[in-house]
Amino acid sequence: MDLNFTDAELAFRAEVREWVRANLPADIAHKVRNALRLNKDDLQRWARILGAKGWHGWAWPKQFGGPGWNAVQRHLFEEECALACAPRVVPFGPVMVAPVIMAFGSPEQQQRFLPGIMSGEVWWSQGYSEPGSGSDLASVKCRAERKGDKYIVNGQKTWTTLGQYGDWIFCLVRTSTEGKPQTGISFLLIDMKTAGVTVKPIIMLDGEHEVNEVWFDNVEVPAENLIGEENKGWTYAKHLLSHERTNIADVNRAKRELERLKRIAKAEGLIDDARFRDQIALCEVDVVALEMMVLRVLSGERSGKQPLDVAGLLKIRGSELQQRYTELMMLAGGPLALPHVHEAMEAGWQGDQWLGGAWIGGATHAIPLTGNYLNVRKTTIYGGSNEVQRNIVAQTVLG
Amino acid sequence: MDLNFTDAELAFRAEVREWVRANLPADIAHKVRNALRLNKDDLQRWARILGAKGWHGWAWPKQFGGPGWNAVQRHLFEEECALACAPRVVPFGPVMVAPVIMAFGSPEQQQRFLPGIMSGEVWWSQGYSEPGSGSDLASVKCRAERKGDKYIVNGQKTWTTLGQYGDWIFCLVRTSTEGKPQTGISFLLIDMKTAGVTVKPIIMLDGEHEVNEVWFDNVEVPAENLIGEENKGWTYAKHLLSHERTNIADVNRAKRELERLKRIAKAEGLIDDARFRDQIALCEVDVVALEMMVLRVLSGERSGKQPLDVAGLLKIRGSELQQRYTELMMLAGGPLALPHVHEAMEAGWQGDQWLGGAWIGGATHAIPLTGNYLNVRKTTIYGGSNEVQRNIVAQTVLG
Amino acid sequence: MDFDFTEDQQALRDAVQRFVDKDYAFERRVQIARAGGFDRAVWDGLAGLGLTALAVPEAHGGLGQGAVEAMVVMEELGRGLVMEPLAQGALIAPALLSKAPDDLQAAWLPRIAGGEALVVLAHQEAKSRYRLHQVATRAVDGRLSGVKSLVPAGDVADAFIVPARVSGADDAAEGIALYLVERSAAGVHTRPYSLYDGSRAAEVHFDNTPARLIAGPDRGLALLELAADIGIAAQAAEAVGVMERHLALTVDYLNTRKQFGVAIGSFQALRHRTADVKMQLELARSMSYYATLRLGDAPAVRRRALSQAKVQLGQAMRFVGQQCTQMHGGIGVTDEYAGSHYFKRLTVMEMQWGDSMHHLGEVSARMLDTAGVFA
Amino acid sequence: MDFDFTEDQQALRDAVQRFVDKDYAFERRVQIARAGGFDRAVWDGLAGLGLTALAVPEAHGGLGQGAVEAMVVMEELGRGLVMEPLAQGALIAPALLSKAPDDLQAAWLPRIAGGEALVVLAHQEAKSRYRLHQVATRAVDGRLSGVKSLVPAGDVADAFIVPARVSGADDAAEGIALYLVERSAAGVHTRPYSLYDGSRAAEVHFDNTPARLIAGPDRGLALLELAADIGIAAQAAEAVGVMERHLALTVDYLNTRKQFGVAIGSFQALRHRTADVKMQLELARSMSYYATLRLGDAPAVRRRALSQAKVQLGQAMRFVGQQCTQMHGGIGVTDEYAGSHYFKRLTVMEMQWGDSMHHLGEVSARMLDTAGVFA
Repeated sequence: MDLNFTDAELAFRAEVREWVRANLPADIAHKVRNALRLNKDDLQRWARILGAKGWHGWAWPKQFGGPGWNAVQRHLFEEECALACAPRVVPFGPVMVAPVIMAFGSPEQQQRFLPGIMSGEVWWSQGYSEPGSGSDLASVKCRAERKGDKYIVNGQKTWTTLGQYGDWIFCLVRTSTEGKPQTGISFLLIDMKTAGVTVKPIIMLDGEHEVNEVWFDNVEVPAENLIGEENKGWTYAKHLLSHERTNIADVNRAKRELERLKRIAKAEGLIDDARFRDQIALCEVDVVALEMMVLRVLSGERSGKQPLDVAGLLKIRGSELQQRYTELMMLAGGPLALPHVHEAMEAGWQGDQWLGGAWIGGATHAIPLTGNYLNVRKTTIYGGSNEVQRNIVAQTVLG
Repeated sequence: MDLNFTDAELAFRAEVREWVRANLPADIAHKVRNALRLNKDDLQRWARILGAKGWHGWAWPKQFGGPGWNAVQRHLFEEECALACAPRVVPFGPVMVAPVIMAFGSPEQQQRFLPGIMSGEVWWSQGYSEPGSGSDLASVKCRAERKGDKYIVNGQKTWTTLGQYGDWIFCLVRTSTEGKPQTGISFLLIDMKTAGVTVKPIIMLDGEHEVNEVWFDNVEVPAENLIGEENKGWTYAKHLLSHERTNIADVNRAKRELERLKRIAKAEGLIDDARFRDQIALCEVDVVALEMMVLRVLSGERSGKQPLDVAGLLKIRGSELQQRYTELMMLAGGPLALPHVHEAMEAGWQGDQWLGGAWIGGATHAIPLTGNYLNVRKTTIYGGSNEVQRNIVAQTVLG
Repeated sequence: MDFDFTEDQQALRDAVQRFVDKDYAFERRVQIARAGGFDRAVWDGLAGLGLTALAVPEAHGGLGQGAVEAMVVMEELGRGLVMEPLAQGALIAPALLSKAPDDLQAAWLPRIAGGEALVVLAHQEAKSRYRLHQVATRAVDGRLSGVKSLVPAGDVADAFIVPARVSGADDAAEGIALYLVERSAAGVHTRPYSLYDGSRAAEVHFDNTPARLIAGPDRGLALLELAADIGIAAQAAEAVGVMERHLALTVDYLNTRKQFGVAIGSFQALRHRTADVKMQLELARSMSYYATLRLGDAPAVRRRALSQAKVQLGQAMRFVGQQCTQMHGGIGVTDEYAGSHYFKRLTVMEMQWGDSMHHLGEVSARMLDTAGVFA
Repeated sequence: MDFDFTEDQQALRDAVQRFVDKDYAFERRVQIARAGGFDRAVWDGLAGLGLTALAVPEAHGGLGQGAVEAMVVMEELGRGLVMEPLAQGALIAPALLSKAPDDLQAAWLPRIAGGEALVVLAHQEAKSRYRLHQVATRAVDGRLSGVKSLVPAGDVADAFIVPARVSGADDAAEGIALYLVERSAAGVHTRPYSLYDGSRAAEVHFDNTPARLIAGPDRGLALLELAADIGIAAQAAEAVGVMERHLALTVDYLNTRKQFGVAIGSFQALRHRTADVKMQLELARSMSYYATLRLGDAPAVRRRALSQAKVQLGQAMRFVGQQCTQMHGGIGVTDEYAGSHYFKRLTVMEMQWGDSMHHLGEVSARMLDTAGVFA
């Protein structure tokens, strides 16, 4: 047992750190550090920079053009990006659909789709959830009927994050109604510029446009865009879901945000208030415990000796911790965090329409705090709600 | 709406207060104030003192020899007793079986049993729970077979609180196995001195003997001891359960114990420790909120205008609050609360076998704290566990 | 000891409920929020119901009603998420102006009662957080200079009640007086914005602005504290209404929404959480009564009680808002769904008049040896 | 970064587990507790396994093993609720005596390794609560006077390591030295009692008792702090064992006990609570690793880490103990059932080496701008 990273790991970390700090645009880092609004250009610029280095698919094996890093290296890369205030990579391409294409796609599909994902040029969206499906993903209703060398797709997907920017979308579609709900599902890649695809915004409670409904009205999809076999999509989807949860604890971001919480508490004169400081200290302990749990998982993954099945625990704890520190930031902001000025979430906003500066009392740190708090309510709901996660954990403990 | 008691209510309170303070033996109050061990004599002395005044059945109507007080008066009486450090009246006689006898017993039974309950002479026990029944009280297995003018009782009851002192026990017994479990239950009064009745102690986790198993081996019970009709016992039991919960929040005791918590915190130098003091302050708020909820119920009972069905909420909140302040007292005691010296729970214990005084550092307040904490774990389990209470509350809200 | 409502109080509740149901349905509220969060027609409607006259003394054309009536009204406004600042204009302003010189009373109270004048308290400053005695705005020879933040409907109000400092450091307990300032006075500038709950507020700038004295530094802070306590009690009642409706929406959803083939309201984990929400609601309602019934007590008793109430209410608002949102799943976090607006209202309210941590500090500081309602 | 156990460590775990299963079954433990909470045969058995030699340097006949091996052992002892004070006698005492003058080392360390001598730390005083620097016991010319409380197995131990004050007020950080005192020395009186978990402790009275200096006031407190941190790490590991077994008992019960016709482990509310218990267990295990792996670091880093660990462990012990007890219903609060003894052990442990509130204060005081394992 050893808590410290090896010299090789430390050297790797130093290399990544140097590269990230040299290549992450300062304007983007500024937005992430202050939780301001990121636009498509910000996200895609960073994706392309990573892509040019071959790191946009940082978890990919070498045979598909990835760096072939092990679990610890991947973690170090993610940590360095988070601490340097890089935006989270939009996961739908490199983290979600790419592993499915690698595992189940044909060589032609791999050659056709993977390079555009790695380079950051092609923006992918996710078409899993449907209205009413909630955590019951197998209840897919969106139909795909085979007609010759095409599928005709009709139906609706929802909660499609950043789908307004999407070039392609991977969808679970129903190709059969026989047997159990899981057995008639297929995994289809759809060009979002195809006729009949409509993206409609869903405005969230923080007033932001982050997710969408995606409608399919007699959309023609070439049969060659089917991944693997017809009606086997559920198998591929489960493979994807297991990948989706790797970094679900998001502990690196928690470390960065706890630093932000302390900055805000200082600015508000709360850092020496024993009552508030105790709450930060409790978060501090939670972060260390969660990070240790993540490191245990990584160590087990690397050695293969003690595989830990704690994805559900990481999801529950990570999301609840994120909600807590975001809540504390809002409480630290106090009254100054209450105004909702949509344009103030833009970097460089000068607040010229305000009296006396860019924000009440010049406290620009307060601008996004309530919005951030409202935004992260979703994290205990999506990706399998925490209630579903507790069901899963209980199943492993109680049978 | 008015928060204050009427002049008449205040006068009533003053009268009760004066009487309780004049008649409650100081040695008993000392034990209650310091959470020391109460013995049978303590409990029965106080019961007889109340009985002589006609207040042992303080909730009884005048026709049965009670004072005929309304809900607010009953509350004031209970509060004055609690704040003066009177022991809780052992409820099985005056609070539990007496209302059943009044409502469903024959005039002969009423004349035979009620005076001994009111006077505090006859000690009653409860025979409801059975091994394995838990919160499913209707799963009664203890059999009573009618043979001529007698019932022959065989079976076992458990969790019989203070049953080691009992003269009589009221039991739910199975007189029929037909139909639903609820329909074959009868309500039987049994003299515990009858041949075949055996009481066996159950030692609880705090090392104390408070509850018992009661075994019945071919016990002959005169049929005249049956309350009401055969196989209607479940109806009577439900009536009893509704009475059992009236004072279930135990907020008067909470007020007294919060004062004790503050005394202990002072003695330990914690009262000015912001971190600990905050925890007391949170309890303080909880006590006020719970008391207001109790007062709302009383007001509604008295006026009949806005009956509040919140027995489940009172049970949940009261028991959780009790566990919390007892926990805080133990934490205030700290290391000094860890030794378990059985005889130290006796009042007047001099600790002569100790070096340097009756307790470590003379901190006699620390003696019962861990035992108290362990003891009250039961309060979220008995009387319908808090899980069952939440089921009931949810049923009223969700249907 | 009596918690029944009188028939008059019940009639008042019914009247407000009817108004809210009819004139403040969710779609209408969305329009008002989009238009900036304050609607003059709604204000007129509230005045038409007599609500702006509620707390104004009868001698000045008001109804001279008490705190219980205010509580009844606020509960119903909460249920409908009414954004117009009735507690400010119809409870706090009359309470403070009733302590003003007679001519000020005569000039303003009748117009408040009639709904013609909206007068609000402008006390929040950039550095004050929840500390009422932190006042940087200065009064020199009856003219004010400084900036007040988050003033409710600050750009449409007719006048402000302004705590300003006549002496001492910015955080001194002494030296705070209360002034009345008309929005039309020289040197007043306002800049409106929305809060996250859709309500309207403003920065209000005073630049050597002429003002009328309501109360000198001998009682300025005491009156400001009274105003805050009236605000807490009104907000507690309002929050009860908000939470009750949020729970009702959630119950509807749980009993309607099906997953894995059954109504999700059949899942025990959600049932128990619903019981916990009901618990918080009933504790909050109990403390709302307590806050209201302690408003008339001596300051030391009143302040302790109101802080106790805000601690309980703050905890309840957070728990109920978060859990009702969580139990809705995805739909609960969309702008389109009414429930998310109940959540946002609860979120904002917790940070008005002092959050739970602030008031826990007050309770801790004011703790006695005894405990309970009559401690 | 590596959290795998070596084969040797695994073998050590298996050996301790076999011993506990065979020689410390619940019925046996009940007998030991009734007899006072310390059994010499058990101590000899632990010595026979080499556990008393674990942390003693090889030069003194020990095994010279590290903190990870100690963690493995303590986890398994926790699983069996072993009451004999191995952490005290075999981890803390060797760590402190290794800093003593050579002749003391030579006199005691081999006997500790062989299990012949039980040496324990006697640091708790009536007024000290969790403050290590609060020391009223005085040392004058190498003779000690004072009273120490809650000394583990204090009436059967062969010697005590005693913090005593050579100068300064009772709560001064300076002026604390560490001494070795034999129980047989003049002026030593002991009085044993049980703790609520059944383990044995004693008041130990020193009256002008001759003592040998282990460490002078230049490093007495620093060594005492190290001892406490070794104690916290050992206890963290032990608690993981206790909690793991308490959860296992609960899972058995939930899957066996039927109510309303079904196993109560099918009720979702209890299933979710079980998931929450599992969460606390895994967080606690993570922090137990952290505590152990930070023991060798510089004092500032070590102390912060150990306090963080104790906060997490304290919360976990309370939650797991309370919830596992609650889920058992009535049987869980009886003396007869093993589960209640797991609960009591967890209860007592939370108040040893500083409770969660105490260590939260430490974490708060030692907080940096950065966060996380490598902050």
